[in-house]
Amino acid sequence: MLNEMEMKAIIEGLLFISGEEGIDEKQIADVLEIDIVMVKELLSNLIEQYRSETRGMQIVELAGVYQLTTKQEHAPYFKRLINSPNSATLSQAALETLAIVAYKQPITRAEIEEIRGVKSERPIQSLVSKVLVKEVGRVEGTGRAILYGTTNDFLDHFGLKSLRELPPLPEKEDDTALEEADLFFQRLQENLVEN
Amino acid sequence: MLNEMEMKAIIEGLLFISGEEGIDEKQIADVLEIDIVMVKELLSNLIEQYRSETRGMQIVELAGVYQLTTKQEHAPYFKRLINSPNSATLSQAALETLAIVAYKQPITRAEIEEIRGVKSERPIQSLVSKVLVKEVGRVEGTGRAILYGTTNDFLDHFGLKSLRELPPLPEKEDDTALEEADLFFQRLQENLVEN
Amino acid sequence: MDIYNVKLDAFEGPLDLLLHLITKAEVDIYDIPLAKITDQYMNYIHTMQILELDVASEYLVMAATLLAIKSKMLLPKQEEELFNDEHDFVEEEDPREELMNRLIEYRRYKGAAETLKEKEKERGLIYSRTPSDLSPYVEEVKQEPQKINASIYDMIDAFNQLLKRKQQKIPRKTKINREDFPIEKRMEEIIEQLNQMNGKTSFYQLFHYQERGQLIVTFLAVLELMKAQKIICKQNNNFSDISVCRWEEETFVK
Repeated sequence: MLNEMEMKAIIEGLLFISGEEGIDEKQIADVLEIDIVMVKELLSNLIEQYRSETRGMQIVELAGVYQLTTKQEHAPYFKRLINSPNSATLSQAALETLAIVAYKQPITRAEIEEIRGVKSERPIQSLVSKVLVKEVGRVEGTGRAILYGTTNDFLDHFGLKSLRELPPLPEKEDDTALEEADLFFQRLQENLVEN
Repeated sequence: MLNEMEMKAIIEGLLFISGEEGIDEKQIADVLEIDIVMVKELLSNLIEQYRSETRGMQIVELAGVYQLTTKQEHAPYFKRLINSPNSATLSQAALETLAIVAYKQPITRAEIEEIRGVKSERPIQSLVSKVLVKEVGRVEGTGRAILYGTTNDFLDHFGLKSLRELPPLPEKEDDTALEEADLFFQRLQENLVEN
Repeated sequence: MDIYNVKLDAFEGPLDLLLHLITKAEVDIYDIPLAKITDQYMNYIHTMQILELDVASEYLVMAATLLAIKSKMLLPKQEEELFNDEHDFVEEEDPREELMNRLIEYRRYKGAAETLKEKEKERGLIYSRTPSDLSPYVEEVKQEPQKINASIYDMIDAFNQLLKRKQQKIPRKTKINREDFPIEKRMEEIIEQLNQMNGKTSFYQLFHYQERGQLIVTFLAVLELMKAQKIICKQNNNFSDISVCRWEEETFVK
C-alpha cells in the first residue's frame, strides 16, 4: 500500500503527463486503485500544498478535469518566451454568437440570426472549426436544422469548470414588473372564467 | 527585483511550459534578466529541492538543456492510465495521428512525422494494433516506405458510411478580420489613386 | 453635414448600430426618440455607401423597418381613438415595441459576450503543456478490434490541438517581431502623432509603414480608436483624403 506522500507524487505525475487534456477524479481513482472520496481528499490536499508554497504551477479544475497550469501573475515572463495560447482571441462576431449558443443551447442557426439580426454562418463555422461549438442534434421534422451546443474546449477556453459556472445572463431590467403584471392578468382572467 | 523564491517559481513555470524541448540557461537568463551564474545557482537549488521532496516530476539536464519529466518508477501507473477502460483509450498522440491518416491517406510515417513535428512510430503501432489503421501499399522506388490508410473498423467505430462523410478539418486560423482589412485597403487605395 | 463619421466594421449588424446610437444619444431604450435615431441611422448607411462598403442587406431591412415605424407613429391619433372608443380596455400598442424587445434581447447577449471576453483574457494568462506521448506505455499485445472511447470529434479535436501546438511553438528569436507591434502600442503612437500635429493628420500619413502586417495593425488601431471615441475621421467629399482628428468637443462646433 502506498503512503499518502507517494500517492500525491503519482497524482502530480499524472497531472503533468495529462497536460492540457487534464485528468478526472475517476481516472485517478482507477490508476491508484483507491476510492473517489480519497482522491478528492488527496487532490484538495495537493492543491493546498501548491498554493501555500511559492510554486511555478497551480492545479486548476477546468471543464470537469484537473489540469496543471502556470500562474496568472507569471504570464509576463512566459510571454517573452512563447506565443500566447490565446493570442488569436475571438472576434466580436464569434463572441456574440458563442454567448448566444452558450446560454440558449441547443439552438439553430436561424434562432441565432434572429437574436443577432445578422447572418451568422461565418462565425458559427469559425466556432465549429475551433471546436468551441459543435452539432449536438437536429430539429425534428422537415428541414432537420442543425442544433448547436458548446464543447468542453469552450469551457477550457474561458476557464470554466462547467456550464453551471457561466456568469448569469444580464437581466432584462423592467422584465420582472411586466411579468408580475402578466401574472396578475392571468389570475384575473382565470377568476373571471371560474365565476 | 524578484527574490530568490519567486525566481525559482518562474524557472519552474518555464521548465513546465517548455515541455519536451526543454530550455537552456541562456533563455532563462534572458527571461529573468539575470546573469548565467545566477541561473546555474538557482537551477541547482531547484533540482536539489525536487530531489529532497517526494515529487511526481524531476528536473533532468541534457547537453545544457533542462527539462521537467516524470519519474521512471511511476511508469506502471502511466501504463494503468492508458490501459484503464475508463480513460480515453486513444492518447492525444494516437488521435492526432489518426486524424492525419484519415484525411491524408495514403500517407507514409515520414509525412505524418513532418506534420506532427515529432516521432510517430509508437502511435502508428498503437493504431495498427487497434485495427484502426493498416498498411495499404508501398511507395514506389527505393526504400518502398509503407503507406498507411484507415480500416473498415475505423469507419464502423466512428459511425461513418464512407470516408466522404468525414467532417471538414478545422482551418488554421480565422483570417476574416485580416481579409476584411485587406479588402478595405484595396478599395481605399483604388480611390486614392483615382484622384 | 459634411463630417462623415467613418465607423466601418465597428458594428456587428443593425441592432448593434442602433444600440450604439441609442447609447450615444443617452436616451431611454424604452422610449426611443424614433425620428432622431432613424435620421442618424440613415446617415450612417449613407456614409457606408459613400465609402463604397457593401451595406449588408440586414442594414437595409432595418432601415425600412425604422421608416415604417416612424410613419406609423405619425398617424393622427384622434382618428384611431374614434374607432377605439368602444374598446377602452384595448391598450394602444406602441409600434416601437417589437423593435424595443429585440434590442433588449440583443443587448443581453452583447453583455454576455463582454463577460466572456474578460474570461477569455484571464484564461489567456495561464499556460499548460502538451500532454505527454503516452504511447510508450501502451501494451502492444492486443490484435483484436476493441472498444474505443473516442468519437470523431475527439479526433478532430486532437488535430486542432496539433494546430494550436504548432502555432505556439517556442519562438526562435526572430518570431518575436509580431509581438513587437501590438495594436495597443500603435494606438498610443497614433494619439502621440496627433498630439504633435495639433490634433489633426492625414489618414494616409498614418500608413507610412511598409509591411502588410503593420499596415493592418495600423488600420485596426484606427478602428479601435474610433470605436473608443478617441479620434474621428472626416472626409470632405467623395474620394478626397480622409483626415484623422482627435475627438474633441470643438470637432462638432465647427
